[in-house]
Amino acid sequence: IGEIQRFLRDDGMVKVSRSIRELNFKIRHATDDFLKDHERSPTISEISAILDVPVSDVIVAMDAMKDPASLQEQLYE
Amino acid sequence: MENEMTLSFAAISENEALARMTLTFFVAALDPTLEEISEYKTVISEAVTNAIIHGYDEDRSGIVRVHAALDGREVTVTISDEGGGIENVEEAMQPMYTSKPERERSGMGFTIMESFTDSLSVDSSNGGGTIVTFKKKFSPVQETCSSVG
Amino acid sequence: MENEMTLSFAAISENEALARMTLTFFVAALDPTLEEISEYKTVISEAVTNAIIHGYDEDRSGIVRVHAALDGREVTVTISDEGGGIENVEEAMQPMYTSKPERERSGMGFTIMESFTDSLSVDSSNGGGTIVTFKKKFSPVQETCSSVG
Ligand SMILES: Nc1ncnc2c1ncn2[C@@H]1O[C@H](COP(=O)(O)OP(=O)(O)O)[C@@H](O)[C@H]1O
Ligand SMILES: Nc1ncnc2c1ncn2[C@@H]1O[C@H](COP(=O)(O)OP(=O)(O)O)[C@@H](O)[C@H]1O
Ligand SMILES: [Mg+2]
Ligand SMILES: [Mg+2]
Repeated sequence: IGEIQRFLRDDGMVKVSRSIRELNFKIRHATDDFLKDHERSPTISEISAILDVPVSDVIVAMDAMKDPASLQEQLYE
Repeated sequence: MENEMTLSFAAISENEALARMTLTFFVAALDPTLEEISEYKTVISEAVTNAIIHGYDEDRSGIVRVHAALDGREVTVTISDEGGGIENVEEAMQPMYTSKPERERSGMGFTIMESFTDSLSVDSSNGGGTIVTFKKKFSPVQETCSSVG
Repeated sequence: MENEMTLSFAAISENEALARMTLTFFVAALDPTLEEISEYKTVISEAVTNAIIHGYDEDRSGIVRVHAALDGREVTVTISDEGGGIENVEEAMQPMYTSKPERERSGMGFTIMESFTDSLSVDSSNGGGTIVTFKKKFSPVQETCSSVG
């Protein structure tokens, strides 16, 4: 985990699909909760602060969940 | 905030994700909402896919070019190709119009692009390539969370 | 696998991360090891930072250009600027040499770039800009883990 975590921090390039899927899942939940509380979409820095992960990871994980057949599939599987 | 970039790449569908991610990183400093990012990526994705599939008929020697410029909280993005072009732009932009029905394309690309942008223009001529330009303004940063380090 | 891309951007330090991310995505399909990716990113980061800081003295009207081409598992990357250039390339490439000691730069940029690449060449002349080209071959994908997901 330490190595993965460190690499995740250094640019949002995770090589383990489980991490990206977990982050995916967390982003969706955090977004739903945020929408309920604030009645608007959260910004990337808000999600990044709530989940305590770098903005670059939020961007990468968001993209992975939007289009599972994309490059991310190759990247993280 | 002012900034500028250009990305050009071979017309292969793998590069659509490259364009989407690069252009997302380019606007990340504006701290857009997830909804805005998702709309913005969809527009880029539709326009780049059109350039690859329709413009170049997936001929990988074709080059797709994406230029982006930030001015304050507004981004202007131009997606261009030097492919086959569009004979009748007005017709092409009609909802449901597609020249490739056999590929199960929806014909909704331009309609989606228009609905997710503040302005969209398409400049094309038969054989002369296509230039799609859009503008999108990101909403001002809201002060709900305390500032993040 | 063959593919090609060019990214050009304003010479501001924020864009160093943009270049690093884009170029990482570009080689992602080769599934490099963590170590290879980390080396590759470091080289891009050093070369782009040099172009911004030394080439353009952080004048944001300067444009840095990064071209990358994939041929099989080898990537060739060219980072170029049209900035001030280097008078004596040999001297500049010496370990510890820096023309900006006051900025606490290490002078180890070129040494690091050489150690993390399979080949590196620097073409520059006083006033004529700088072109850094490197090649890096990624090791074949190892079949140690069973596929996940
Ligand atoms: N870059 C382009 N080059 C050539 N033709 C294009 C281009 N972009 C769009 N078109 C034409 O416009 C039509 C409508 O595009 P779109 O609304 O995205 O629908 P679809 O891609 O599903 O066909 C396409 O079917 C094609 O004929
Ligand atoms: N793109 C460039 N344009 C002009 N000068 C450069 C460029 N890249 C490197 N140099 C010169 O080469 C020197 C050595 O570079 P480097 O090894 O990266 O060390 P550092 O960046 O720490 O000074 C720099 O101090 C600078 O004088
Ligand atoms: Mg389309
Ligand atoms: Mg340096």
